[in-house]
Parts: sequence; structure tokens; C-alpha cells
Amino acid sequence: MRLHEYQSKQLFAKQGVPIPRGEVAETPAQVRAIAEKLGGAVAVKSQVLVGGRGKAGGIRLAKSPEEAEQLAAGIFELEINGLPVRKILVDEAAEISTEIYLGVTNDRTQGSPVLIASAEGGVEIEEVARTHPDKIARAWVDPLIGLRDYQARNLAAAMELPRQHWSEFSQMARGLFDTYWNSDATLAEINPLVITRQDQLLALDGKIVIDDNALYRHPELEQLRDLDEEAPSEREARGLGLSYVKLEGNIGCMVNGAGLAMATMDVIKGLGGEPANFLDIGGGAAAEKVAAAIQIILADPEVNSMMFNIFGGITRCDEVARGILMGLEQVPREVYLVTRLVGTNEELGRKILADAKMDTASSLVEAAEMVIEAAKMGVTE
Amino acid sequence: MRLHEYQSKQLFAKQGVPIPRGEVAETPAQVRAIAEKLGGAVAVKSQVLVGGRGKAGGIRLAKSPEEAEQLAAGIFELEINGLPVRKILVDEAAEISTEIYLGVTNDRTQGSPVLIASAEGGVEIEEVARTHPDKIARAWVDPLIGLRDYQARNLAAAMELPRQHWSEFSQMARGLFDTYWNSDATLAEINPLVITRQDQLLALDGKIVIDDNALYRHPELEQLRDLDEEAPSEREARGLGLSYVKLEGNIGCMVNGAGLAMATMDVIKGLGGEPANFLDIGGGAAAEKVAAAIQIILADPEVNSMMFNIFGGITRCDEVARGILMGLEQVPREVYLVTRLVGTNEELGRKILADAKMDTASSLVEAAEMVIEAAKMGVTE
Amino acid sequence: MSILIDKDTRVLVQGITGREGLFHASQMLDYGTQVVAGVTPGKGGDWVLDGKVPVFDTVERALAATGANCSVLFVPAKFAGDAMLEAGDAGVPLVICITEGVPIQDMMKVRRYLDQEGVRLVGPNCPGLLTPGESKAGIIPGRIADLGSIGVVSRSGTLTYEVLYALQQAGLGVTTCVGIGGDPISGTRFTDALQMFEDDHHTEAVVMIGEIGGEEEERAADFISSSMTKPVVAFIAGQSAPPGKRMGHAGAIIEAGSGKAADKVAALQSAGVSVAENPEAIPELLN
Amino acid sequence: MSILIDKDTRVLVQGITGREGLFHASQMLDYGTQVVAGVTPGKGGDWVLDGKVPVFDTVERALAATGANCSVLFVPAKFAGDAMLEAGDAGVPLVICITEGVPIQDMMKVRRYLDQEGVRLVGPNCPGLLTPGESKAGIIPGRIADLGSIGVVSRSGTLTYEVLYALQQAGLGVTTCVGIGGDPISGTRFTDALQMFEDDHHTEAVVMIGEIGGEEEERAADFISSSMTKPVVAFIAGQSAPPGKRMGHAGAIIEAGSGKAADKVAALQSAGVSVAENPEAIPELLN
Repeated sequence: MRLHEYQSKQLFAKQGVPIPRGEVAETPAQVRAIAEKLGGAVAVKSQVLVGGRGKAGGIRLAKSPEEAEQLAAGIFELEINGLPVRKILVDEAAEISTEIYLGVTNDRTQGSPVLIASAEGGVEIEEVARTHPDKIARAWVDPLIGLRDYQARNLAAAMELPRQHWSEFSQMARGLFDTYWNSDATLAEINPLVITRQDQLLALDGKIVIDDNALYRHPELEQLRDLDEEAPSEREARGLGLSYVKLEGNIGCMVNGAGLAMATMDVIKGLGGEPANFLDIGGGAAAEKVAAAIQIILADPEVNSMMFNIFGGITRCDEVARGILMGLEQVPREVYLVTRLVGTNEELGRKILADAKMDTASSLVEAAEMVIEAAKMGVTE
Repeated sequence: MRLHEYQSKQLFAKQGVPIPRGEVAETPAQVRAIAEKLGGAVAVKSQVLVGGRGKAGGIRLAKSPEEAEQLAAGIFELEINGLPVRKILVDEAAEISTEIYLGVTNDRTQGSPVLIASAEGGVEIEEVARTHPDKIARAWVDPLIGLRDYQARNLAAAMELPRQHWSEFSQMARGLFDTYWNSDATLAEINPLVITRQDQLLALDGKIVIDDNALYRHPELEQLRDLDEEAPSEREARGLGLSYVKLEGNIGCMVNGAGLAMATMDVIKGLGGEPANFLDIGGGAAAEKVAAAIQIILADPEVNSMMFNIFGGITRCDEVARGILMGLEQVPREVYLVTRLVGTNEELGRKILADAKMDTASSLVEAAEMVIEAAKMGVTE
Repeated sequence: MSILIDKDTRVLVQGITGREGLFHASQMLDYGTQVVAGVTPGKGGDWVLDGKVPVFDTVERALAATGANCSVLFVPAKFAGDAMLEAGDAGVPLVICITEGVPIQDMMKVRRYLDQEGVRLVGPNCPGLLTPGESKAGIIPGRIADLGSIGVVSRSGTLTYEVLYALQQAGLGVTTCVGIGGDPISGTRFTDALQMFEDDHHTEAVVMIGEIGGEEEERAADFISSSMTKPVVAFIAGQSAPPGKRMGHAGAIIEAGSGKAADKVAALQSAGVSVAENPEAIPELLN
Repeated sequence: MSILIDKDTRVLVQGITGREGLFHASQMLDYGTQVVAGVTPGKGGDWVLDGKVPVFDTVERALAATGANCSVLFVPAKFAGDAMLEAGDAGVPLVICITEGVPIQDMMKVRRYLDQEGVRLVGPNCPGLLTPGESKAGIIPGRIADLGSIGVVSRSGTLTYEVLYALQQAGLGVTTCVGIGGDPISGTRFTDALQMFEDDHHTEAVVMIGEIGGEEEERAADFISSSMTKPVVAFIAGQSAPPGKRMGHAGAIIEAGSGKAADKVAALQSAGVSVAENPEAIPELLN
């Protein structure tokens, strides 16, 4: 689960990380009021859960409350990478002298958190990693012992941060790490961490991603969830215990197992088709779940054909077959369907589908070829 | 620093460990009032920082508030192992069905906390260790990973605790361990941990010892310090940065270094003398500190002679010699003194003392022999 | 003959009285696995599966009574971290965590601890191990693989079954199939399994099934090019996956520009690995 | 010739700009120790001791610049735990913590961590090491010991000096003197030092100075009786100490019936160790 900039910075501030004074508004008038309260120049920042806000014009600087209101009105009209702007953070503008990057994430290979710092702040760290790998300093944190003060010093030294800022920098690194660790984050970053002309260190922008599997122990964070983060269909699927990712194509896919679902999409794509989604019904799904999954896939108007690829282990093919029929009953439009069933109760499942006069295939590639041809013919009514 | 039973139990309760309802009183009338409030039978328990309260009559059971007041009056008159009774804990009496021991301490050899449990509760665990070593179950806790739930279960299983109590027992173990860990304790124990006739688990008595070196990070615990815990002279010495332990003999000892101080006492005792104290002035002590140490030692009226044993490394012998003269000036009574100085600026130190007509010795044994003879002759005025 | 498990492996099932644990313990027994004990705290003394398997309250007791040397976990995600440590602390040398959804922080601690203690962890969020005809420790359907000379290692579940099935259809058998799981932090990684297959005299070739996310396939490519003599055939799932979206598995996500299928395919190919276009094409690449 | 340190040891002093650190660094230099670097965060770039020793901000940098292979810590107790880990993490193989008063919980974590990483820790609350005529890494006065064939290991400070002095007076020299420190949790224990002396060809006999508290002397007795061929002479301080009272050192306390001097003496004697009645009697027991 990804948090908004303003939510992230508030969590940082709770761990002692200095952030600019600021508040969140939902209307241009509120933006103006906040700007008046803050006094002076302000940053007007759209709060949407995608990257590229700056490029899209979602972050602007205003010299006066009037200008802030005016800019905000424009920003509230924006849709950034498909997401509407519902909230704007109004922050006191900082006079920036230096921009630094400071982040912490999980290093999968090491199996430990890694703190990453770079004197090249303000741009995406991946960009820095590509162009100036030598400008990135890392400190791996032993998960059993936690961040040590010297690790922050080592980073400061590696960045050649002027020594007068070390102590403040170390405190920010500590605050960032504690936020990350205490909230079961998979990523927490301050970018840019700025040194102001007044020689203050400040977290100007922030980002936190929480491990969904650990949310159960952070009910207070679950409440921060922005429902706009996901497409409504993805949200609905999550509620049903399904993994669903909407894509741009016209061939719906329903598969059991994430790897097999990806492979199925790959095969469709490889043979010239366009998958409309990723959908994993998980292991041992009952007919009702299969039926619900079909509803979600077919709610996408682009979908004109569908492929079921089920490799029955725990999942029983007959149960899936029943679910398919159940799901289709509730769908008022006709789409081409092909089903490939292998494994537990395979014969039973095939028979159910054959009785309903539905196409079945014996191999993944064969099924993909059938659905692609149907999709190209445009079976949609 | 050792905490009182009532302080320990309150800390346990903060971590979710169930304790009896109860309050602390400083007069028999308060005891009665608390007993009235609690209703029913109560335990009247002296709060002194030594063992053996029960044997000394410092813990009694009262059936009525009147009886509680009466018993308390007697207990307030007691002196238990030299300590006056200033506080009494009045606890609701529990109907005990089983007594268990549960404690956590540092295992020096393993370098880790060890949780110790025994079905033989209510007596000293050392006694159980001696008589029924097989009745003691231990779980070593990795200091980097903390107590795990299964470790508490393993203990419950080893004690053959009825399974219906496992969950409650595990929670108490967790609470005890958290108290120990979060307060930098070196010992935290619940003894007895009782199962009541109503099948409730309860920490009936508790004990916590805090690591003095870690008190700086627990100012709230430092405030719990009972000044009666130490003899006033020991407290004064601690304030001056001296390690002082009062003993029963008549030969005062002032030494630099704890090991050497013990060895000096041992030599005195081994040759037939009776050391009056342990005193380590530490490394590099200045003359003023030496003088203050002399004041503390000679404040003990039993002391009729004194031995200085200084092995100068960081400590300079001339500085110590000056301190000795300075200290003696402020003492209005005459005692026999012998000084053994070796090491840094040894000659200078000896000269200062010789000029003041004071005895010096070149070996530890020689010095001890001289002071013992003087002590036996009883030089006290 | 195999790696990690064989007919002598004595399996303990943690969480045996749960729905999943009981079902799969029964499947393992049916397959011929020596399922010698189960553990569910509070259920010690019971017997399950027609009285064939005793249940204990703690792993310590289960080990003392049965000499189990492998534990398969079906413990809920909340308690899985603790259960893995319990198994390791009690002295189980091989711990296989089937459970999905274990928090990453728990896994970082568990992996570090078990590494120190020299305990081999497989998973979490994995289908476990199968040595055809000898032992199944996990949930891989037994009948889709025959004994043979191909080692299989995979981050996926049903995709692995698909590959096993394709091998079987092509008449190719397997030494051991290792499901290392789809989480970002796994106990056993591709390189570990590849090393074991390289060392196993009966394994003649290895099939490796990767997917988007992380850099383990790239590390495997390095390992293959530096340290492997046996041929490796790979398939990488997720070529059509969009960046920034988690594809079912916690670990299957392209983020910060890393973890792309194309990069993995390229790395493997330059290490001399044949990369299949689809799972069903794997058997012919082995010839 | 010696254990742990010799003339080639390159010493780094953590906390070198503090009063104690600077004084003892200077003493070490005077003794002939190769003091190659100091570390004080925020003081990097300075030079101390007449410009002889460069100061760095971090151990990492000090190591990169000077190749130090031993660190002696004079860091305040609050920061000592962190400093020991910093040294270990930077790759210092031998860490000597002179600092007194480090919290026990810190030491439990540090010891566990450094053990894992294979770093040898001596101390805390110890006088450090002295290999006469070659190197001094700590605060043991150099002039009270000559090179010879006796290994000395001790939990104490000035009592050790007393013993070294007695040996010197008796014309006996020392291979290395190891002050393991008076805290309950120490990096190096008697058994570790005894093993090293047993393995050192130049050490012919060992003097061991214990005190009340803990059971390390008893463990040493077991070790001596099972694994040592060289003669050991011991002295145990605290025979006259009352139970339940901490005698200066954090670790010097008889508690819960354990840690008594008499028990230690008995254990050592039954392991064939000659136990001296007083420190000055040690030399004659070596003959």
C-alpha cells in the first residue's frame, strides 16, 4: 500500500524528521486559506499516488495566496497518469541550497534493509543509479540489530556532506529508518532531503510503501489507504481474495497461480494477442469465487474473449467448470470462451464444459491460439 | 539497583502481567484503610530490599482490616536484616492452588537472557537448583531476536503445566520478559506465580534488579530508588564515584582497582585481620577524592587502623600521598596508617609520606602485617 | 538420486490440524512420504489421519519423539515466522514454509537467524519439494512427475506443475523439484538450488523457472556462467507484465527499473542458458 | 612469541581525542606500539600526538587509509556498544574495549553479533593487552613486565599489575598479558585465552587471575583439566567478600549462591591448578 506524500511526511515527522510547515486542502479556497496562514511563498502539490506529478504540472510554486488558489484550481482539474487530483498539499516554500536523496528499502538478495543516500537528490534514484552509480552510497542494516549510528555517519562521509550537518543528517536517517521499520514499510524515502539557505535539513518530499502482508498489525495505517490508489475493479477483486491487474487488451484471462497467470499472458502476447488482465484465482478456489472472477473480468468492456487456464493441484477442475457456468449465467453479453483444464478431476471438468457446448483445449499454446483467433474476429456483440 | 516488590509488580502489570489488587501504606491506619477497601482477607507485606522477609515475620495474612492494622503495627517495628520497615504492601489475599517460579536473568556464559521456570515455586530458585535440578526448565533468549512464543510454550510443556493455562502463562512470560528487557534489568522474577483456586494465573510476589550502568536511559526507574537500599556511607561514596562496601572489621582499606581491593582484603583476612570495608578509588584519582575516601572510611567508628594499597598506573602515587595528608587533616581522631605505594611517581609519593612521618611498606603482605598488628593493639583513642 | 529430500526423509508438519495442513499431510502420506509427526500447540496427544500421525504441542517434543529431520509449515502467516524459528531452534535442518503472506520484516529476521544457525529454509510462499517416487514435502501434485535426471527449480507454483507435466508428457523424469517460492525474501535462492543440482550426480540438466521481480535470475546467470557444467533451460514468466504492478506473488513486481523479464532473459542467454518461449517448449530444449 | 598482538599489530584508537584516549594513545606510542590511526566522529582530518597520528571520522575510513588491524576503545559507555559494532563491521579483527560501565544488554547484543562475524572482542571494562617489548594495546603500564614465557590472563586491572610486578621482581617474563575485564559479559573468556596460550609455542606456563562472580573460573578449570598440558597458577580475589554485594566490578558479585571464591579455588585445585594465597606468592608457585 502506497501512502501519499503528506501522509508519508507526517509519519516521518512523528519520528523526529523535520518537514516543512503545511496542510492539505480539498478546494482552491482551502489552498488559499492555508497559504495565507503560512505566509510567504508556498509549494502547491497535488497528492496522487503515481510518479511524474512534477512533469504533469501537478507541483507548482506560488508567491502569494491568490496565486496559490489560482494554481490549485488548475491542478484540481488535472488527471495525472489516469488519477484525478482530489487533494493538494500546501507547504511553506523552502529556499533550497542542496538536494540530497535518502531512502531505505529491502534488499532482496541480502535479505536486509538497505539505506541508500546520494548527493544527487531531487531526481529519481534509479536515474542516478544508471547515470552516476558512484554517487550512490549504501548501508545494509542487519535486521536483527537495527540501524547503527555509525552507518548514518558512513553515509554522510561517503556523500561528502559538510560535517556541520552530520548530526542532523544522522537524526534524519534514524527517523527515516524507524518510520520504515515500525510501519513495516518496503520503501521509505525522502527525496529531496534539502539543506536550506538557512542551513536547516528538511524532508521536502516523502514516499512510503507499506508491506500489505503486515498491514494487519498496523490498523492505523490501513486507515490511510486511499481508495483511488487502485482501479475499482482491482479493489473489488482484492476484497474477494483475487489478484487482478487490469491491462489494455481484449482477451480476458483467468488462471490459478500467479506464475502460470503471467505465463498465460506471455503466451497470448507472444502469439500476437493482447491480454486484458492478469487474474489469479489462487489455490483451491470454489465455484462461487470462479464465478465472481468472471464478473470482474467481463465488467471490462474491452474484453471480447476469454481464456481459462487451470492446472488442478489443490484446485479441482470440476469445481472450476461449475464456476465458469455459474459465472456466465450472470453475464448478459456473449464473449468467446476457451478452457484448458489439466490435473485434479480433469475429465469431470471437461465433461461439464462439453455438456455446455464450450470449447476446451489440451495445451496452453492451443488454447491461446484459439482465443487469439476469436479475439481478432471480434466476437463482441 | 533493586526494586521493591510493589514497584516490581507495578512494572509487570504495565506489561500485562496480572497482579493482585493492592496498595502501599506507610502507617498501620493506612493498612487498615486499604484492607477495608479491598475487602476480605489480605496479605500484609513489609517492603524492604533484602531477602528473608517471610522468615523475619515481615509477611503476614490478615482475615480482617482490624487484624491487618494490628499485624502492620508489629511489622513496622521490625528491622529485617538491618533494614527498617518503612512501607507495607497490602494485597488482596489469593486462594492458591499451585505455586510456580518464573524468572529471567542474564546468563553470563551464554551472554544471553535466560528464562527460568519451575513447578516448584514459592521457594528460592537456588534452593530448587540444589535439591531438584531436574525440576528447572530454561529457555535461552537470543539477544538479537528476543523471546519467541514457542519458548514460553516449551517451558510450560517442560513444567507439565496443564494445557488450559498455557496461553495465560505465555502471556505472563512475555510480560515478564518485556519488563526485564525494556527496563535493562539483570533479574526479573515472579515467585510465586500462582494458579488460584479460581484457575487464574497471578504474580503474587515480584523482584526486579536494574543494571546500574543502564539507568541513564531510564530516568523514570532511577526515581524508584529507595535510599534505604544502601548504607548512608555507601550512598555518599557512590556520589563521589567511589566503590565502597562496609564490612564488620576494624581495618580500613583504600585501594585503587576493584580486584586489587578485594585481594588486599583477602590478604588482611588471610593473615588474621578483619577488613572494615572494600573501597576502590578507581583509576587516576585526584588528591581530593583520596581525601574524601578517607573521610568515609574513618566515619566508621569501628575503624582503628588503615591500610593504603596503591599500584600506580594511571594513578599517580604523589597525588595519592597528598590526598592522604589532606584527608587526615580533616579527621579529628588518631588511627594507625600504613601505606604501600608502587608504580607511577612512587618515589615522590613515598617522600611526601616519609616527610610526614608516616609508615610505608614495600609489599602488600608486609603492609598487611603492619596494619594487623596495629589493629590488634587497638590504637583507637 | 535427489537433493534435499529422499525416501529416508522424516517429515514433521507444523500446523497439521489446520484445513490445509491436514489435507496436504494426507496427500504426502498417500504419496509415500514418511510423515512422522505433526505439531499444533494445544493439540499435543491427538492422533490424526486415521491414527497414523501423532500430534505434539511443540517441535522440540515432536523431534524428541520421532526424529523428524524436515518440517513442512502450513501455519497462518501471522505465526509462521515464529514457527520457522521454532523448527530451527529445535534442530530441524530443513524447514519448508508453504505459507503465503508472511510479512517481509519477519522474513528478514527469520532468514538471517536461520542462516546463522545453518538451517536450510525453503520458501515461504512456495509449493515445497518433490523427489518423484521417494518423497513429497509440500503441495506439488505427485502424479505429474516421474523419477529421472532433470533438476527443476522454480519461483512459481502451478507454473511449475505445468512444466513438470510437460516434462512428463515428453517422457522426461525429474531428480528433485524445488519450489523456492514467490516472495521477495526467500530462504533458498536459485543459486543455492543450482549448486545442489550441480553437485548431485544423478542430475544431468536443470530447468529453472523464474519470473519478474528482483535480481535472483541475474545472479543465477552469473553462477551458471562461472560455476555450472550442466546444461540449464529456463523460462521467465511476466514478459507481458506492466511495471509497478504486483503480479500476484509478493515478489513479482518490476520496480525501480529492476526485475524486468527481458533483462533476466538476456542475462541467462549470455550465460549460455536456453530460454524457452513458453513452458510447453521446455522439453524440446532439453534434447 | 605472543598471542593476539605483536610488533606488527597496527592499532587504531577509537575515542582518541578524549582525555583518556589521548593519554593512553600517547603511552602506547611511547611503548613502541604502532598506533596508526584514531577515530573521533567530527574530528576527521585532525592530527594528534605531535602530528604522529591521523584522526578519522569513521572506522571505515581509518581502515582504508591505514590498514589498522586492532582497535582499542576509549569511547564513553553510552556509545561504546555502537563503536564496537562499527569496528567489527568495518573489518577490524581484534577489538579491545577499555570502557567501563557499558550496559549489559548492549554487551549481550554486541557479543552475539561480533561472535557471528568472527571478530575477537576483549573486554569491556578491561586493561587490554600487553606483549612486553612489542606492543601494548590498552592501559597496562608497560615497564612492569618483561618479555618471557609466562602467559597472564586476568579479570582485573591493578591486581594484574601487582602480579606482573611480582613476576618481574622474581625475574619472570611474560609472553602476553590479557586483561579480559571485570564485566559479567565479556568478549574473551578465560577458556579462550587459555586455549591461545596452550597453542602458543613460547608460552610455558599460565597465570590466571580470577575473582568472585559468575562461573568462568569453574569453566576454566574444566578446560584446564580436559585440554591443557601447560601448568597453570591461579589467584582468586574476593575470598573475604560478602555475598550479594558488588565489589567494584560489575561482574564481581556472589549472587544466587554462585560465584563464591571458595568454589572457584576448589574447582581449580581439583583441575591440578596451584592456587596462590596472595598475589605476591604467585612467582614461587611457578617454579
